[in-house]
Amino acid sequence: MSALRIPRRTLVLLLAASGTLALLQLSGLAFWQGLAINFAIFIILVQALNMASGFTGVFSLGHIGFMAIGAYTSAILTLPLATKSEYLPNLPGWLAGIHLDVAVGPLPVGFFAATLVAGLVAMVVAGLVGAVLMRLSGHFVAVATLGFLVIVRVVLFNADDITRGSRTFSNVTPYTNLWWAWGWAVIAIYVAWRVKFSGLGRAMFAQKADRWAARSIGISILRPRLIAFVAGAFLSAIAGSLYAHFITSFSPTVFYFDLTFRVITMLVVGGMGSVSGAVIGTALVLALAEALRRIEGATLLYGLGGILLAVFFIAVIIFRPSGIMGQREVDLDRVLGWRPRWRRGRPDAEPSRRG
Amino acid sequence: MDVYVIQQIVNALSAGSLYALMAVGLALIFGILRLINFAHGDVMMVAAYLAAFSLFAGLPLPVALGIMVGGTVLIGLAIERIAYRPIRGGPEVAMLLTSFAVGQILQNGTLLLTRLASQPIQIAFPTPDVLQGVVAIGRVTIPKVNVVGFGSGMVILVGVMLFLTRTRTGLSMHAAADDLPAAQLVGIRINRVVAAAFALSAALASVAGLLYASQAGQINPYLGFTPVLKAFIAAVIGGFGSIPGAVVGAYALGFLEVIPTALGGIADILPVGAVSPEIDDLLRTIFPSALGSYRDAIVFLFLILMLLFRPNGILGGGAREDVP
Amino acid sequence: MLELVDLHVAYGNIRALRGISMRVESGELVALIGSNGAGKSTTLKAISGLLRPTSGRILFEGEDISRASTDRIVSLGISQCPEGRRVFARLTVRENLLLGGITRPMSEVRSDLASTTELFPRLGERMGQVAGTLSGGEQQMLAIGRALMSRPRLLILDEPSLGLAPLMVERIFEVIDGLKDRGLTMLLVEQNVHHALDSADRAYVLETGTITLEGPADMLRHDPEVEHSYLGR
Amino acid sequence: MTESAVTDPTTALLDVEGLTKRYSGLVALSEYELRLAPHSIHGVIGPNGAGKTTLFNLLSGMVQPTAGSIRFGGVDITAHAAHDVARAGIARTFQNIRLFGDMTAIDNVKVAVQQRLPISLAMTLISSPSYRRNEADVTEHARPILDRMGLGAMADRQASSLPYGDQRRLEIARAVATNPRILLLDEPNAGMNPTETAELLDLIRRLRDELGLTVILVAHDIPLVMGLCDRIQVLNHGELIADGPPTTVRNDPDVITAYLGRASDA
Repeated sequence: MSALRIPRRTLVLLLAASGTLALLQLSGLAFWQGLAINFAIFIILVQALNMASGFTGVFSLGHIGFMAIGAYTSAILTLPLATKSEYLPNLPGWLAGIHLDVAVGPLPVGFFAATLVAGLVAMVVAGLVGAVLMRLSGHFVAVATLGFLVIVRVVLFNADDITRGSRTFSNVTPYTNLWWAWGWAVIAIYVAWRVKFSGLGRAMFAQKADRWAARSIGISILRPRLIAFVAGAFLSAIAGSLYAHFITSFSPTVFYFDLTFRVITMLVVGGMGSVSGAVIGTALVLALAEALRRIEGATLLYGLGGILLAVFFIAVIIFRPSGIMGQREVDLDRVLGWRPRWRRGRPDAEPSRRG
Repeated sequence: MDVYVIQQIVNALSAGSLYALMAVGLALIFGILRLINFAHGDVMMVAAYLAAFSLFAGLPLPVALGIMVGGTVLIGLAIERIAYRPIRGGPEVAMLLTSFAVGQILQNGTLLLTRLASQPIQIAFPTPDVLQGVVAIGRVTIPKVNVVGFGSGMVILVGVMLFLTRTRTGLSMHAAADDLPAAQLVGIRINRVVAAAFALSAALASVAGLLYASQAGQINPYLGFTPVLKAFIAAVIGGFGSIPGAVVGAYALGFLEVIPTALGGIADILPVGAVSPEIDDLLRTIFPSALGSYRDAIVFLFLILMLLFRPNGILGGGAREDVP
Repeated sequence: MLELVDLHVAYGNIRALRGISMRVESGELVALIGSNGAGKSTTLKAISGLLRPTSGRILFEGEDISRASTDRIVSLGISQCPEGRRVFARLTVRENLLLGGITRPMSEVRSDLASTTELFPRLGERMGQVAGTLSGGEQQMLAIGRALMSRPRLLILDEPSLGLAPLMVERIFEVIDGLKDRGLTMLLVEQNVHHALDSADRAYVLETGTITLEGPADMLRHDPEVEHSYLGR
Repeated sequence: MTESAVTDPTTALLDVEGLTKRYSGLVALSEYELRLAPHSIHGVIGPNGAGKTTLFNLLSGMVQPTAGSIRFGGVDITAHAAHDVARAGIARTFQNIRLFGDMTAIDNVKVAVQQRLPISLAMTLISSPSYRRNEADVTEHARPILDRMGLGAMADRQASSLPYGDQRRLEIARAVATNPRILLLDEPNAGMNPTETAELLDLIRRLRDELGLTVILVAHDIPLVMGLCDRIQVLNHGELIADGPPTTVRNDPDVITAYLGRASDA
């Protein structure tokens, strides 16, 4: 068996998903295509937060900061040389010379490379920040990571030479399409799923349940937390890069508390610690937000959508505090009717690993 | 030079009073419920709007202030009753997230109402006359709002301290903060005590809102975010949950904040020729004039360091560690 | 004085009490014994209003208090001294005692301070001391003193000897016997079954949410089942 | 476990000297000494607040001492972090049971077993052969440990849903799964009735005999400690007031005045 063996069911699912994407691509329905890309980007963000917070219990409010780092890094790296010297004249020399706008045939490998570099940059930053912050616990870590978000924002606003400061950063090449977005989304889901059902995941969930007990059996609290935090930062930056090349112009104000809160809502609604729950929560909140946006547009009652979403969120916390799925997973076999009847009714606490 | 230093001190004291009014409110509620009430900043924002709209409506100042304080207190009580009471005693992160959601509701609600009133998002605050202009002491001129802010802040904080240590309700708040179930078992009406804490906290936030808006001159629905973060930092510096700690932390933060700005401007305020050009260059390199614009980043860096190395605050000392 | 009638309490799906009935008559000392998880704490929480029963009644002098709030129950005359003492650690001994009388007028409470310190002279010496710095035994005295400040007609003691040195356990039971001699009605939950049955008039044995045995303490002490499971003989 | 084995420092498995912990003026433990002989069962008694839990927190590295040293198998582990102490071979349980409640019983044990094996993110993501071998190993080791504790049938149940006594035993199983040389048990029979306590006693003896463990036990239950332990220490207000075989300690006048009172029912 090869290391990366793909179970038949997964293969079927992937093919079905690809077919859907191809149909959507061919249909030319711009609105639905945009929504699908948004969905994928949010899935990546929510899985990133799921790993960093849902698996470990260390609540991070800073991951949108990594998204910002990813967006700016990738956007700057992919600017063509000509535009770059004009657009960002004061860029440091070593940065000014890089232009990852290369393509092999129809494939923009430069964009792929820039996205990876963005992810790596975020990982390095997360390693440094996390080594310090992951020692904290409870709501203190939440506020400290929020502090990180504020720091990122202040730096973005003030580093004019590189980020254009408070001015909009535009001229980003629109590389992101359905295939890029969903390709990365599938990777994000795979990573989260793999980690959850591994020894590493057990260590993460164990120290989430009780950090003293975890230490008493030899788990260093810092290691699983840091791995989750850094992996989450990588995925957030990927989402940032995809976002930058999708929306093509943005400013530091985008990457702040509203977006953070949106991603948190998706995760909490779906169930912190559940990979499939994160996807469900993302879909639900995205649909709700889109519907409310339309109502706002029609009634001109701007702010109503934000109110209703927040009310919905509070209702979830009061009436279903562990979200739709809790830490459990959707049993795909069961949903699709692929599991023999006699094997049903396994305890939820140890979900199926075939996905 | 003297004038510059004095003005920075006044700025620090004035900002400190504002943070203290906010931080005490946060600490009161954190002490009893272990809830970091992030919506506190938005409560403050609502107070500023209540004052602004009352003054726009032509109401006399005392009436406007009454509406501001009373309305804010009512909103504080409503938030407690509707959003926080159902999850009281729940996981701390759930409570924190709820407070974020409450903040979103207050922001979007304010946005909605200003839109309905056909006002722009950012409106000029009708600063009352008593808070306008400057006080001149010798060569030093100080904005009146800073003087009033510092003075009223002090008076209010002393009053709060007396209330907390001398009255039965105050003692009950302490008891509830120490051990909530035990407080219930001796017959303390917890719901009342919590409501009283929210009312007091909202009242303090309303005064902070008036001072903030008068200083800024403009208000928008999002203005509460930074002050509540700052108040949180102040409370952390003082040792979270401790009321005197919150006050000390707030003034410490006030001073801490002016340092980057002061250092950033240090080369400019030295008299020409006071130092050699080399030293002048050195000063400008170490303390670029842009240092002031990185103020918030520096302050948050400090917060993170505090949380790591002195989580019990500067007054806290080596309190008992959280061990099994 | 106190009567529980077919009381059921559940936490979510877990049924902690499955229909227990018991009573405490005026002037009696009644002990409630059972192993961990049997439902002792749940019973006490239900009586003091910290938990709502799913069904059944709790009658105090004929009035149904099963839906009453904790402060109302305290002011009716039921005071509970909680397990683990739970004194207000950052407040002084005096403040702890004053808060014990929160349901009564301040003037009466002040005059009661003297009679409480008479009962516990050690507390009188430490009125200004912060409660958290008292020893375990002193904290237990303070917890009982605080509970007495509401002038209860029924005093509930939850594991008063837990974690104390055997020597201090003796003292605590001396205090309990003394209160009994003064005619105070008490309900005692205690893991030290020897001591509890020595002091009590009657006792109930609670197992997995139901009462399995009840009767005069003398009788239970010689019950083979109790001897085997709780007295270790 | 003879007297000479205990006093001879060269055979001491654990050698604690002058161990002291102060919290802002308050002395939780003062000048604590211990020479622990291998394969012995050692008891520590004293009232709440006497410093027993502080002692366990210090020995397991969860709290750093103000002064003193801890040597384990000849190595100074005083400054080791808790997880390093656990990896070195000192496992513990807690006074209030601390399980990973959401996880299954078997996962509680697996996560303790896996600490012996290297795991990395990369290896996990590509599901490398060594990763899969490790996972199989972990499962293979975890099963027999549950069986030994009589919890085999509970393997797939959520830890928090187990009955109280099983939770206590699962916590011991988890500690044993780290393959320790010393096992610290913090009031293992708290909340158990005499029958359950007797079974537990038996279990502790078997752990010593079959796995070659050395046990330190904190308890209130004087009869339990007297019957089980080779040697007993009594703590009061953070100070060691007695140290010796059960019979000596029971009749020690200091212990009677400070702790036992009229020792008749002990």
